Amino acid sequence: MRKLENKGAARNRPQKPSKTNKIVKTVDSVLGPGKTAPNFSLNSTPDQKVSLNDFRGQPVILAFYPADWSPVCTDQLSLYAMVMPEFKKFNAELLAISVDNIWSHLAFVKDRKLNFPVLADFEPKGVVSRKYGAYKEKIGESARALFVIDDKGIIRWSHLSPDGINPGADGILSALENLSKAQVTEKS
Amino acid sequence: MRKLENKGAARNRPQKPSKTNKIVKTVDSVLGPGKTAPNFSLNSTPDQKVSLNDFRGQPVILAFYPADWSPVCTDQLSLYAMVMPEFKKFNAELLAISVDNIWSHLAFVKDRKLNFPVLADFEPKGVVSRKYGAYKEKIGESARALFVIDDKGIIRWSHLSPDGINPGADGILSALENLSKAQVTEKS
Amino acid sequence: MSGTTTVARKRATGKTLLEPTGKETAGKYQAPRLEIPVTPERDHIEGPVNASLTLVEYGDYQCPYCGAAYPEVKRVQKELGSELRFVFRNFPLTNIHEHAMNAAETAEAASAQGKFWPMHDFLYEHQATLGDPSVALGYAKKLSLDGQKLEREISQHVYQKRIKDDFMGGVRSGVNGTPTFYVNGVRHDEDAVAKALIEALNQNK
Amino acid sequence: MSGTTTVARKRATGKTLLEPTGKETAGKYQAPRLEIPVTPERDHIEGPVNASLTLVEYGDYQCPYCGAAYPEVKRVQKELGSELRFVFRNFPLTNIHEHAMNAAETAEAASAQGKFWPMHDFLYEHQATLGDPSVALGYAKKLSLDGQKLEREISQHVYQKRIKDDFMGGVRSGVNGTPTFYVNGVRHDEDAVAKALIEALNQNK
Repeated sequence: MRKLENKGAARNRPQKPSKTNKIVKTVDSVLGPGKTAPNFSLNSTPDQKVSLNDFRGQPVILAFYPADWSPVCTDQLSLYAMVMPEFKKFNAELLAISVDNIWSHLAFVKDRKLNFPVLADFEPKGVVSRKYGAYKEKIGESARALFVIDDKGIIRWSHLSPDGINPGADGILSALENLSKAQVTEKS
Repeated sequence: MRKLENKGAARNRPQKPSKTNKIVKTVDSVLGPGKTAPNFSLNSTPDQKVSLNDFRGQPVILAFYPADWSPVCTDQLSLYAMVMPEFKKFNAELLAISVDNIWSHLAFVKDRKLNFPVLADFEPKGVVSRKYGAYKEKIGESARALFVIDDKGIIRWSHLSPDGINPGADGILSALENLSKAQVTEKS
Repeated sequence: MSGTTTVARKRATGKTLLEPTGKETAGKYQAPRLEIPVTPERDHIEGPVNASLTLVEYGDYQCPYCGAAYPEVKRVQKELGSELRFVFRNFPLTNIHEHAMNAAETAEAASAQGKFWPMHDFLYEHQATLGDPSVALGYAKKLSLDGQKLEREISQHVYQKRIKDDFMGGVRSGVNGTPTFYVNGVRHDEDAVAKALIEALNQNK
Repeated sequence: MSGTTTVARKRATGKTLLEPTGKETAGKYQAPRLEIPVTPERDHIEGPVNASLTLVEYGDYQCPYCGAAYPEVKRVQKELGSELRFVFRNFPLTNIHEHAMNAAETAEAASAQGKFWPMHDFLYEHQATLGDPSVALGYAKKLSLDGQKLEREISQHVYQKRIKDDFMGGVRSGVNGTPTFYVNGVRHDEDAVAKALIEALNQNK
């Protein structure tokens, strides 16, 4: 898919990256609902680290993605920046994670106007992505995988996108809704 | 040094990254003059690979560097883009190498207007940098190391910069000059 | 287990995902479906309202990929004629496209005066001028629209709620960038080119 | 072996580096030296020509770090008075600063009419206006310069060779960004702030 994306970008006329790859490789390793979300501590700026445990008590969305700067007009993260107000209605935090270095992340966040932390799973490369089963060993990048984690640190929904398919935000919103309903039920 | 660079960038008033780190750590492993330059093949675009051997018959400058997007007004690579015409007088090619992904490199090249290939030593991370002794295991980045390689693929000059000190282009130009003098002597 | 499977199962069964589902065979990928049905009273529809084929686009007037898709849609419409109804919904990416909201508001204001499609086409044919609102206003004049009303409605953001509703509906249907197309109610994950769209429309009847 | 050692040795002995030098002890880092000596006939010098201390700056009028260093240099000059001569040489990074060459040419053209330093100071005090050449030209008028001559010399790039010579001389001396300072002939690898510059100047007498 990457190759096709680049071809599109190289043409004079902009063309949306191809999404014709129909063969869906499923990875059995991505952590599923019910599992405790492994804690981690990664840099969000050169001076600051963010830990998953910092957000205990509220839902957390983890968005693993392959690479900063991949040439699509609207990438997944720009879309999430637009949908942030909806996530916030569920009091949810979004953390995006890739193996890129923190300087790349800072420039990327500025360029795409991202309004959530983007974490560097840089060294040892992909160590956190691996813990979530969201690492592609052959190409050395995080998979495009989503996790919704509840206020107690339990994974309640996960999703691994087929290669080259940007998952959108619908699955996350449904999961947050279900989570919120379940909590209401628990309390009543 | 990284931390200081960031502080500078964060202030309202721009301030040049500090270069006060006086303790110079020398690394004994960087390949020295006389050694054959290990060949490699790395992506310069998502579709194209560049091999060192492609440039046999002309001098090659290899510039390993730690990270795309580090926040300095003029980084080492922007300077080299300015000095390119001088390098070309010696028929030399410049190849820059870091562990960043190819999408980061493409965006970085565009942003800084770089006029030479920037190669991704991305996966396995740093494998080419290691071959040249130009890899920092602890932080998972290439060292800031320069090599001038002659037309037969032999390293004729190498330089490892102290942490946080941008080496400039003077050493490269002197090495190219010496190389060119030596070749004239050989021929006469 | 695969998250893909999870989603596929959810869409098929509506079952909640809050319990661990354990090991299971990976399912076939299913593209998201359009969650907001086409409503003639609300939607901008080009072609017969009761046509057998439906193409829905979520688009942003400033997005270059939407600009590139615009003539492709025209080709699809020409090829399929009265078999097709084409629906355009707003998905302005205001964080990266500073003129996208204003352009969407301009088209909606023109729509209030019965001229949605001419303005929609004009905006895509003049993407480079979006930074200068006087260009579209000049065109509105040519269309004999009430320019004062148009300008007032744009500046008072009369249609911004509608546009934002379009946007959130798109998000719920799995819009993942612009343009995103739905072919007979299923997200089109192939290229946004006439050939692929026509194939998908005919296949998915 | 360490490349640092190699360079240090080269600078100390002038020995060619073309043969392998084998294993040796890592040397102490030595900062590059100014390869182009200060020449009163050519250089822009502020302060007594024969002052005991010399500070050379390679600078770019559009670089924000040079703008930040400008008041620091003023502080150094105030502190050291007639002990110091300050030399400014051009290092316009034209690939990233589109107005840097024009600004350098403006200062050089003012220099031809005896007003280098007022124009140099003005440009650093008005960095944000560099995109509008009329601002500096207006100042030239205030300085009672021959505006026509100034504009002609800028547009004909009369001083571009001199500026490029400054640049290449800087490269050969190891300029590695802007601003780069040389304190009594040695590259200043510390911060470009008054305190560090004064310390280095006094230390290196």
